[in-house]
Amino acid sequence: MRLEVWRCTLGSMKDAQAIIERVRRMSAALQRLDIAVDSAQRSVAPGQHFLARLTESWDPYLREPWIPIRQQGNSLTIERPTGRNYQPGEVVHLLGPVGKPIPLRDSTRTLLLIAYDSTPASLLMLAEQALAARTSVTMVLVGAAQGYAMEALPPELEVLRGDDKGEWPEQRANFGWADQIVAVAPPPHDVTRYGRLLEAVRKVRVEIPQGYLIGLFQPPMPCGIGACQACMIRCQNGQSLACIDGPAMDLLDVALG
Amino acid sequence: MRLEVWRCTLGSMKDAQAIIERVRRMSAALQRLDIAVDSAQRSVAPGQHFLARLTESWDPYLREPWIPIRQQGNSLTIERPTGRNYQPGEVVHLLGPVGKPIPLRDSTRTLLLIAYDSTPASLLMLAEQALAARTSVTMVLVGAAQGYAMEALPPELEVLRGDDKGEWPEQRANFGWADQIVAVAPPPHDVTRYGRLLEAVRKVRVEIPQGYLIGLFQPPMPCGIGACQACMIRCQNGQSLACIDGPAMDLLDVALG
Amino acid sequence: MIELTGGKQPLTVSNPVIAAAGTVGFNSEYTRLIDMSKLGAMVTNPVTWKPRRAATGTRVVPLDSGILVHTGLPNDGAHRVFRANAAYWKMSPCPIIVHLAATSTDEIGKCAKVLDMRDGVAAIEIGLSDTATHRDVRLMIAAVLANTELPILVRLPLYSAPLLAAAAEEAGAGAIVVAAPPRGTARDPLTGQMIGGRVYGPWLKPLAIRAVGQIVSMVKIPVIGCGGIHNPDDAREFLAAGARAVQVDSVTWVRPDMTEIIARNLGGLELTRVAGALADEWHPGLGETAALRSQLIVSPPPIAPPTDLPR
Amino acid sequence: MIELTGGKQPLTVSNPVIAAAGTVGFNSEYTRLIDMSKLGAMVTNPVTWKPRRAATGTRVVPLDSGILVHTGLPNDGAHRVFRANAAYWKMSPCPIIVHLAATSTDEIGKCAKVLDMRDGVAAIEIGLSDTATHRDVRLMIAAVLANTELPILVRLPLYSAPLLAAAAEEAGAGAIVVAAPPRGTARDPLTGQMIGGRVYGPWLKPLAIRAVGQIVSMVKIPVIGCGGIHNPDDAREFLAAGARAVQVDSVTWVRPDMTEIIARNLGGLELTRVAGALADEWHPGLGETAALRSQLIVSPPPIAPPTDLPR
Ligand SMILES: Cc1cc2nc3c(=O)[nH]c(=O)nc-3n(C[C@H](O)[C@H](O)[C@H](O)COP(=O)(O)OP(=O)(O)OC[C@H]3O[C@@H](n4cnc5c(N)ncnc54)[C@H](O)[C@@H]3O)c2cc1C
Ligand SMILES: Cc1cc2nc3c(=O)[nH]c(=O)nc-3n(C[C@H](O)[C@H](O)[C@H](O)COP(=O)(O)OP(=O)(O)OC[C@H]3O[C@@H](n4cnc5c(N)ncnc54)[C@H](O)[C@@H]3O)c2cc1C
Ligand SMILES: Cc1cc2nc3c(=O)[nH]c(=O)nc-3n(C[C@H](O)[C@H](O)[C@H](O)COP(=O)(O)O)c2cc1C
Ligand SMILES: Cc1cc2nc3c(=O)[nH]c(=O)nc-3n(C[C@H](O)[C@H](O)[C@H](O)COP(=O)(O)O)c2cc1C
Ligand code: FES
Ligand code: FES
Repeated sequence: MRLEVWRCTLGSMKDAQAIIERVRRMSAALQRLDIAVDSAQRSVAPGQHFLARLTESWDPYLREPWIPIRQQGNSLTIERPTGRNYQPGEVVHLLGPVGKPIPLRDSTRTLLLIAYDSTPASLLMLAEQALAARTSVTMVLVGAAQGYAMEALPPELEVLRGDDKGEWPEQRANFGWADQIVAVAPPPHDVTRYGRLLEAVRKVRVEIPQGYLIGLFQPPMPCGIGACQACMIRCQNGQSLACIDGPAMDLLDVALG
Repeated sequence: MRLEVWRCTLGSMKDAQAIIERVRRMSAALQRLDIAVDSAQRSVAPGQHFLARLTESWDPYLREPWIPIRQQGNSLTIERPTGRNYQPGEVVHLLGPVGKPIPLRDSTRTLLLIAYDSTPASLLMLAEQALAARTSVTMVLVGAAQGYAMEALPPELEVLRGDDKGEWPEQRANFGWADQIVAVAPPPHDVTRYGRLLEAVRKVRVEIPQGYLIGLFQPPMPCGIGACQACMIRCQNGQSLACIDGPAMDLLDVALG
Repeated sequence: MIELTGGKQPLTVSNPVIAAAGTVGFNSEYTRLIDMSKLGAMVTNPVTWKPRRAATGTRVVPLDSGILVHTGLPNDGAHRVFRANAAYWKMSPCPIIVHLAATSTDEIGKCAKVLDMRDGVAAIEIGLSDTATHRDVRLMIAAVLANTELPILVRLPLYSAPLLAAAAEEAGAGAIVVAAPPRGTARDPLTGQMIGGRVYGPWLKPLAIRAVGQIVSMVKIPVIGCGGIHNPDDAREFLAAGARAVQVDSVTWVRPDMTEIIARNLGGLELTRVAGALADEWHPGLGETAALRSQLIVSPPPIAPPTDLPR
Repeated sequence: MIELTGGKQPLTVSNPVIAAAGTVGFNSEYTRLIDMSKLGAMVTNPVTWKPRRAATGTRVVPLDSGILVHTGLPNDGAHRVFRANAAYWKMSPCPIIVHLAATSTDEIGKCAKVLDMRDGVAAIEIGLSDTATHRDVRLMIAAVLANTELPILVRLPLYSAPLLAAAAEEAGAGAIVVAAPPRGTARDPLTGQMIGGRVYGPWLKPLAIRAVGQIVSMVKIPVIGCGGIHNPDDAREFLAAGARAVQVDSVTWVRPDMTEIIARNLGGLELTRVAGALADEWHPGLGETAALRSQLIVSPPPIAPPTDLPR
């Protein structure tokens, strides 16, 4: 279960400053920021994110989640909605990396990624790394996720579209084909979405192996470090913290009822 | 008492947007902003100021007092400390003009201005207008006010310096010479400062005429419009609001005890 | 129309948004910045029987996202206040609710009696001290009821509001205002002294809404929510929690336009959100500034401009 | 050293700055970001006798300048929590104060008994429900006292703290913590539902300081201030109001470095304010960045760098 990787990333958590180096508008709704980060924060893995603070003011109070979609040299690329203007040269406080890497199984050669009603940003780094390792990757954009800018996706990626109910024509075929599935659905509908997904997969695969069906949990995280207990996920067997044990959870372990 | 002037400026109070057009650093501690203002806010008189809001955030909450030191065409010049960076193009919400013009007497040919422990900004517009009307103007910078950048003062102005106790060598001569005196002292020491000033002037002038000795009162103003009652000044005869009846008060009327 | 108070002669208002006591003065102060006719009513600053002078020393301390105010409830005493403001109250564009500070049963009763005979006063709001007990609530309300037929609102302190609400209803209050701003202590940056006073800010809202939620399940008379409302959504949260109407407080000082926007929004008068212009100010092209255009890209215009503009 | 509690076996701490219950977890969570040895103590998250599951639904609502949190006090129950954290508590760089939620006298008594036998626990903090009465305060304290010799801190709810403080002292509390965060209600932007929970933010400070000021004049035992501290000056205001020590709450989540800065500042360990560096990190030239230089012009360096750096 790549425990050593997790240990080491846990150890590298830091609250450091980063500088915005470049701001690119990707679409009406999206912009991408290249930021120069502290060396300890460079080694971020797919699934991990940062909690960012841009102001000395207490309003807004909470840090915002910044999800890296690419890492290159000193710099990370972050995807943000276009609501706020960022300036090159602006300094941002980054706390992280938060959470554990998405546990991609060594045997995975065909990977199905599903983004429900949200930007697929938290799946992009995983997709690029998997493609680079010659894994076949299919991404399904479901519901509101269909509005995502196609140009912003890697060209090698097969992209499908699902309707608001979370269904798409190739669904059964995809479930049969995939060696592993990783889905992202935003709160508050994450548990509902994942429950339906598990049901749908069960119809195709009689036996679902441990670690096969992964859901990302991204509730608001006040602390990001396991202290405030606000990000708890109810599990079959106790409870887990999204910021420490997640965001990637084996959906067989989660209480999806 | 120029009641008609007051009426008309009261009537013109507005909450409008202005644009910062130019930012100049005057000294290590001071910068000046040229701002393009709404036509209703152009006719600001010496003594009046604006309450400015630069952010949509609620922290900081209160508006900050912006004191115009010059008016030219569409634009006002505002003096601010250097702590914050202002950008040309920045939009600012200005509420005002707040307060009444400083009531300069028609007979005044020699004017003494005294700035205690504070920037003389709120006296500068008065000084320039008086100089333009060929009035002789002397400005005394007392205590912390001595640090004010000389380059920022009009060259025709005679400038003297007073010590921390509020005294200066030419004091008695100045009090005898002046047709009118206008002083500014920041809270919380305004009442104490003005009390001592009144005492000192009494030693030179047996009879102090009404409207001769003016003090500016600049307490924090939550509303600037006479509603919150937080800016009250205790007077011999009841109470006055600094934002409505002030900032200029005849020191004979104020309870300086 | 909204029935703001219970009782025989209910006070009805046309808009659920009211300016809170202590924020808009006694008179026409804000008419220069706010169209007061858009508000449901305005509550005056507190009045006492005897004149009160302003507090000495520091009266304002800026807080993180808020403000501490310590005025000492200055006013010229009931007679002079009523006389000075009578003309405006009669012609006021919105109903006037006079706030009486509950200094003593005798004094508040006398204030009520004088008000009872005045035109232009729509209701009385009783303001209680922070340490008011059940008994104080009953006695103060009784003293006012004995002297006037005017509808009575009672503004309760935040901390004890759930404990006092039932007593206020039983004693005959027409409505309960939840809540008065709490008192706090903060250091004055100018003098270094610790200053006590009322505290205001957007963070008051969750505390007040909780109290509203508790109280609406206890009493049958209308509950008016008050505390930290800074935009139309804030006001709607109070209504969602069960409030019949709301009072807007300190935002009027720092963003006077917002008080009108809240009233217009809850009154269904906000039509041209995109350009931020008033319905009766809207004209084609109003929303075309660069700044506004950049916002449009994020969230497209929700509705087309109306072809028929209401007055 | 500071005597944090009265009584026979007072708890002494080396720094007046303590991490508040519910903010830093049960264990070493923050050691990665904060040098916990600089703190006077840390209070654990609340523990109950029986295990409690996390609340369902929304658990965080962002507020203007703050946050509403509704966790449901999740914990694995006293036995498992104590077992899982025993090793860290023994070697913790700062004293551990275990926060017990006052669910019932029986349960809290049993928790206290188990803790009494554990090494590494410096004191117990009792957390009361918002509706706790005098009687609850007395009974809960008695139940804990009957089962342990450990010093006892009692954290009182904000609204009722001045009413309950004397009862807590009489019942034998070693210190009073003023106050627990108040509860509020706010709309979850994601679901549109109204959510109730604890509310935190800098604006809590004036409310808590007022309560501290009231309570220090009522009781003789130490009062520990808590609520909205976000920088060293905030903490000093509590001390000025009469608090013996302070607990720092939600700032730890959003600016973890600030909690250490506050402790260092109040402990006299903040020496190189200008560069913002720690005393033991300082080296000549550290403060020479352009950004820092521009700040220097406004307020010149208050003190020269120390020649002898403390460890
Ligand atoms: C130099 C300059 C040039 C400008 N040129 C233009 C221009 O060409 N075209 C243009 O459209 N704007 C222009 N503006 C902006 C314009 O002046 C107004 O500020 C803008 O239309 C309103 O934006 P706001 O929401 O920030 O105003 P606010 O300050 O929020 O509101 C202004 C007034 O409208 C009311 N109001 C605001 N929103 C609502 C609402 N939703 N419902 C009911 N009432 C509401 C308020 O009560 C207030 O009285 C310019 C501004 C500046 C400084
Ligand atoms: C790209 C980049 C380059 C930089 N180059 C330089 C440089 O050349 N020289 C330079 O001086 N800075 C430089 N900085 C800033 C530097 O990294 C630190 O951020 C800065 O020294 C601390 O500033 P701060 O107060 O914002 O840090 P904070 O984030 O507030 O604090 C950083 C750490 O110091 C502790 N701390 C802060 N203040 C105090 C205090 N007063 N007492 C005790 N502990 C305290 C905190 O606990 C925290 O662990 C650079 C920053 C960036 C992003
Ligand atoms: C005798 C007395 C009567 C009070 N009546 C009122 C009142 O009518 N309305 C109110 O808002 N507050 C009232 N208060 C309590 C307030 O908490 C506070 O005193 C008032 O708002 C003035 O606060 P300030 O002097 O700090 O500005 C009263 C307080 C006292 C001492
Ligand atoms: C049985 C019970 C015991 C409580 N004990 C505590 C306590 O020990 N500490 C505390 O901070 N709050 C306590 N509280 C009251 C708090 O207001 C609140 O319930 C707690 O902080 C959890 O809030 P949340 O579920 O909204 O996060 C208690 C509440 C209940 C119902
Ligand atoms: S965000 Fe605080 S415990 Fe996970
Ligand atoms: S600032 Fe509000 S009355 Fe003067």
